Amino acid sequence: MMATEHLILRVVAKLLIPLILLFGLYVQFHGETGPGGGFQAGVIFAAAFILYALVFGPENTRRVAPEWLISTLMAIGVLLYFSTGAASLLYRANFLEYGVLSTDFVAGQKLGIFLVELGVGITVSSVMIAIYLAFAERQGSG
Amino acid sequence: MNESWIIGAALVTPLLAMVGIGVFRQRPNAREAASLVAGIVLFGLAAWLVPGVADGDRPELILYEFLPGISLGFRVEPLGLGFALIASFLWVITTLYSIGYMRAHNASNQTRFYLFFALSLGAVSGAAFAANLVTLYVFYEALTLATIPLVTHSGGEASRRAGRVYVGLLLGTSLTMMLIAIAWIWTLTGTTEFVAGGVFTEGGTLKFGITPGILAALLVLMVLGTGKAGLMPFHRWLPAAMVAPTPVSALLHAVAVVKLGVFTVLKVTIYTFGIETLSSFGIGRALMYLAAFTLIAAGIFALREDNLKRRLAYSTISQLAYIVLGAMLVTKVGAIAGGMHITAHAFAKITLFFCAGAVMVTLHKTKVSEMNGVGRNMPITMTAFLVASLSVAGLPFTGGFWGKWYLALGALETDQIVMFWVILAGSLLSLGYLLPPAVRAFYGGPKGADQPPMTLAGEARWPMVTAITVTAVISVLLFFAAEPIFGFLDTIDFRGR
Amino acid sequence: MWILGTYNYWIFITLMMIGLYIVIVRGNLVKKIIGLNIFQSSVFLFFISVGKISDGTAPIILHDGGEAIYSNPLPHVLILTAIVVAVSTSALALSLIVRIHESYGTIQEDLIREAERAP
Amino acid sequence: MLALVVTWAAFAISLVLLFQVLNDGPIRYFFGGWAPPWGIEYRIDALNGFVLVIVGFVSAAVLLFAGPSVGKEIREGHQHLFYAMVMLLLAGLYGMAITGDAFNVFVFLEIASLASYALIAMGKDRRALTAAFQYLVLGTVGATFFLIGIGLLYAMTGTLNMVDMAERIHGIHGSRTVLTAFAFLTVGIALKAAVFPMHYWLPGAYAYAPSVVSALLAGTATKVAVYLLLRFIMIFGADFAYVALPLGATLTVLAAVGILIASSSAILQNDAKRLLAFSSVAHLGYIILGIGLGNDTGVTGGILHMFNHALAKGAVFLAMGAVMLQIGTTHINRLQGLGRVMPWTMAGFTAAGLSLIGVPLTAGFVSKWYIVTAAIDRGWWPLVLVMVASSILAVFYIWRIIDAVYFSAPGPGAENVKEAPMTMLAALWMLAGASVYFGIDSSFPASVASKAAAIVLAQMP
Amino acid sequence: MVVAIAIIRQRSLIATVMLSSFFSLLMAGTFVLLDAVDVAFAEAAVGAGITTVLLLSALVLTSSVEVQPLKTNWLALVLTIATAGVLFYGVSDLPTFGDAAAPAQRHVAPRYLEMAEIETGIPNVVTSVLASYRGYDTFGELTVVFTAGIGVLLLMTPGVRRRKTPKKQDENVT
Repeated sequence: MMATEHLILRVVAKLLIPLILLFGLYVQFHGETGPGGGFQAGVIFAAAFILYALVFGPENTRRVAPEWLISTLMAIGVLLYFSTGAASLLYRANFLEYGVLSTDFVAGQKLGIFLVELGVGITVSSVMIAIYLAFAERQGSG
Repeated sequence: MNESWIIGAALVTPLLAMVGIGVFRQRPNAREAASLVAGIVLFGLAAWLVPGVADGDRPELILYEFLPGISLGFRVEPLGLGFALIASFLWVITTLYSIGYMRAHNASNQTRFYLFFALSLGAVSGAAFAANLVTLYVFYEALTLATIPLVTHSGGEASRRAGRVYVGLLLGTSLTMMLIAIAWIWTLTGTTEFVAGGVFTEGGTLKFGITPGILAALLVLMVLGTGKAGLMPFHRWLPAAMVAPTPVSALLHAVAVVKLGVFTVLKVTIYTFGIETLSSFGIGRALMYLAAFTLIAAGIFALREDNLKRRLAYSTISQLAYIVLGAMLVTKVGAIAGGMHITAHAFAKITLFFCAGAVMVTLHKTKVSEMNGVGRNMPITMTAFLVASLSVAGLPFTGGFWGKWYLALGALETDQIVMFWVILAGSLLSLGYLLPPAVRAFYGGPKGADQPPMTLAGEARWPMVTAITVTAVISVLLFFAAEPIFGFLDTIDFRGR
Repeated sequence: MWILGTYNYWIFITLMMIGLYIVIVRGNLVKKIIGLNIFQSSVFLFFISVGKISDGTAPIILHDGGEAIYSNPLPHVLILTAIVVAVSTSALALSLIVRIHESYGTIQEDLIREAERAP
Repeated sequence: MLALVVTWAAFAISLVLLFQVLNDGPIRYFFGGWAPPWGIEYRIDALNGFVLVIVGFVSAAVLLFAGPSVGKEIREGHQHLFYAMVMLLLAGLYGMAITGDAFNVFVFLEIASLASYALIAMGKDRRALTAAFQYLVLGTVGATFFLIGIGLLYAMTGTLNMVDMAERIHGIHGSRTVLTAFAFLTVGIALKAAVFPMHYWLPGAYAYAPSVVSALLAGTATKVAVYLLLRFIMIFGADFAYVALPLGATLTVLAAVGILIASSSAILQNDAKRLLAFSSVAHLGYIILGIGLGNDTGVTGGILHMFNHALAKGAVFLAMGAVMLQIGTTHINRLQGLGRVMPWTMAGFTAAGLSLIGVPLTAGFVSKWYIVTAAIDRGWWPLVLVMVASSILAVFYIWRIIDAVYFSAPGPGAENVKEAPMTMLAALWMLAGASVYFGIDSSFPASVASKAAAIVLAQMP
Repeated sequence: MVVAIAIIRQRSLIATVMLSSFFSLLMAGTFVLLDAVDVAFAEAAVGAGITTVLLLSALVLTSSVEVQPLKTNWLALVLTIATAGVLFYGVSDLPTFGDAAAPAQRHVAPRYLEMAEIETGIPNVVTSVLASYRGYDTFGELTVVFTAGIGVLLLMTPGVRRRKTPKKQDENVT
């Protein structure tokens, strides 16, 4: 890849990426009190990987995030959401009725929302990565 | 009604026949036996109904609600019963004939042929007993579809083109005008039942705020929509369909299809519009003139046609015009005359087609100009041909006579002098185009080098000859049987109860 | 009065016009997508501005006891969803464009049409 | 195949739901247990219950069919993704049909749309790509219009729940905003439903998509869009839509023009699938016509035609799929003589084709009958003539195929063509047989349709 | 807005893309002004981030300069203006901007604002509404993303190597 010579770029990236990841996580879990949430977090998270891919090339990225992992994660996020919703069915409540997930209604809601947001985050980030990599590899291969 | 099961049986029989034919796919004898038996049974059933119907009871069979307020139902009345009788009887004869014909021709996939043959008969009997317009329409279309494979039986470019014309004209007319007419009648009157004396009037005055104009429009749509009646300008499918094997032409285009057309016209005139309604508002004149025109024009075409079958086809068109004319005279006599002419013409015309087929199979002659001397070769056939021609022309001592007689009477009764003359002219024309083949057959000696030397093939196979003789004889007998037929048709309830 | 009162809608409409115009006119497929984005985000703007309440604040409940006016959260939610949808759409569209470019060698509408006429 | 099981299950469920609805009124289901208008609800009445059944039935048949066809037309490594896509498409359609929340509709609309874009692009022909892209742009514009409409409505009513909306909207009918909202919704939906002026995307999309996809879309997607139209007519109130607005007139005029143009251009096509695609546009015209007539019979006919046309068109596209599988093309000249080598396929095609023409004893006749009588009732004779003319055209374009199939000598290499595999035939005959059966005994769909129509026209004066 | 117009005029696609990302940044800013912090966040992340990257990488794969000359398409112009006209007509009845008494503010929203924290224990109302009250929408949204993902894979990957995807994909459908 063209970026391999640019030492500074690589260093900066190496510094930056963990920060971005951290920020992503922060947004993910802080979404309840501050702005942000699963979706934004997912995008940011993906951004980190994309940056990595930009600098070090998609091949190396594949080593970090192999295809099967990504495409599995895509599904897992959705499934997490789905099963969170379905779980409440087990409590004879309606789909997505988190209140029942815990003894205390509010706590249940908290839990449910947390899980759901997590699911969103996972899927969004993995899809974004997958899409980007699809493009990037395309241009690698022709 | 206790006889209602008979109707059901009459409808089921052809289907059973189809099953049988399908089962005996491999064994021709059994196969054809199946369709013969079915025909006989059907005829028997119809005949069984005759006395009761003559006494004026109207067995009916309502299947189920087809569309809201419209049920798929059947009711037997003289006209339809007569039609069913003819059709089923001729089915037997034709099967007999076609056994000989198809084998002599050793035509391809005969099973398919017999299958659709039976199917179309089912459609005919359904239509004959139909109790309302929609049922009639359904079976009308069913017949069209069932006959397509028969018309295009031989395959190849010619029948392909024929098929186009056939479908185009028949489906075209019925899908457009007939369907609209029916739907319109439905929305206007809220019924499509066939009611004695028509559905439009109550004590001589129009109901539902219908104006005579609308009524006329409906009638025109209805009659023109019945493309099977072969009224000009929608007649072209008939000559085109002559590419079909002769038995098909014989049964379908001398009997089933076209007769269903005119039958529809008669039925509608009597039971939907009502003779009295029409006559009291003087509606139908235009159509009458159209019919007259068709009658003459088709006759002239026939004169100029050299291919025998096509000539017969045109003659059919012209004879159908008689029946439409009879209906459009909107008098009781006219209608009855139409009914009688249906019968007589059916037998006569089928004889003619049979003869043509026989000649074609044995001597491979299809042109009138080649008929010289055929008579010496096939006396029985050509005699039958002669008789039938006379009957078509309507000379006395043939069945065709009475129909035309009453037509003429009806014309005079409504002092339509023009129509009277038209009728006579029509008969003369038919003599003009039907006698030459017969005459040539007997007296025309082989002349001209272009004539192939006459091969002494002798008569056609026995089934064909039998069929021919039977129909010919009957078309003579009809002359003497006129009384009962008239009486029977007279029991049609023309006026509302 | 409403002319001033609804200036936000005016902005949104103008943006929308621009976006739509790009979509229809520009022969370049990528350009179309960008136009589409503008078009959509103008709609987002519209939704959000519907939810705005004058001198309200972001709908995150504060615990300083003060009774604050919050803007309407519902449109925000809807638009979050809508944005996601939009980005998904454009991703798909872009991949389509790439494929088109591979099989036609161009991403100009008119050129593509010519290519189709003579395949 | 898991997908198959899922679809059949879904179909069964939808049937059960429909009957339940028919017996004891609308079903409502609150997500997250939040009562509307705060939460999102599912709401099923006779109308969308019927639509669900349509989708379920067609998709069930199509997936039964899919196996070999997909195996041939889709690259090995993609098939599992392909099926996932189909599932997602169905999910979107079901969602659109079932949900009772305006914005939720938008979301599912997008699911379905994205899925269908991708699926169409799977076609072998490279033109599939451009067709898909065109569809994507138009579809997105349509969806965004839809979104604008919802936004305006929300701004006026402050709710997204359909029922709630319908209640709150009655006070403010006169308002220009509501009018505009209605306009935007209608245009947006019309784009998705390929109502005449906005149908450009459809022929290409149907013609170049993989056969399975064509059949699926033809049977379901546009129908669901039409359903949305009906649903929003309900929300605004039929009296408003038909009386206060010239909706009826507009729709019928568009529909009429659309029917004529589409049918006549169908005749000119040389590719069977493309021909059928145009005929789809024409038949959508019928449906819209029925709805536009705005009287009970008309709407019933329209809804009924949704069902019948879904069956028939699904069947013919499946037949074409079988042909595609066997001879690899659907160009009319290449179909010659197939009637002899693929009798069952072609018989099925013929049956469904007759239903498209509207021959009696096929389902097409019944719905056509309703619409024609409705038109005569309103005394709109031009429409009657349009219907008539178009059925003639239908005779022509269906006959073109039948003519090629039965009455022309088999083309080169036609003799070693084999009949389609059993499962495909079964699927094909499921649809074709149904479209014949419901022509002979139309009581079930007709009754449901009239119930649905009654719901739609509930507030008619 | 100026940016948007610039986009029309601009012919080099790279520049266009840059402009568009700048445009969405502006949008984000506007959203913040309109109290929609979450949305602003998302818009920034998506518009300025992902979309731009994707656009660029798409451009790398395709030609980056628009060869077609600029021509004004009057029909399109008329169409657009017509649409806009309808909208002007429409919005003229909308409650004035920021009006706290507008129906949109009165009917459903207040309940969220009052009850959300009590019912879900989450101060960020947007989050709670997103994930709980309208959780199903979000589920749908997620499915959209998922669909797009699969779609792109379907379109972009050569598809020769067998990828094992969890069969569960179907489950979220039923």
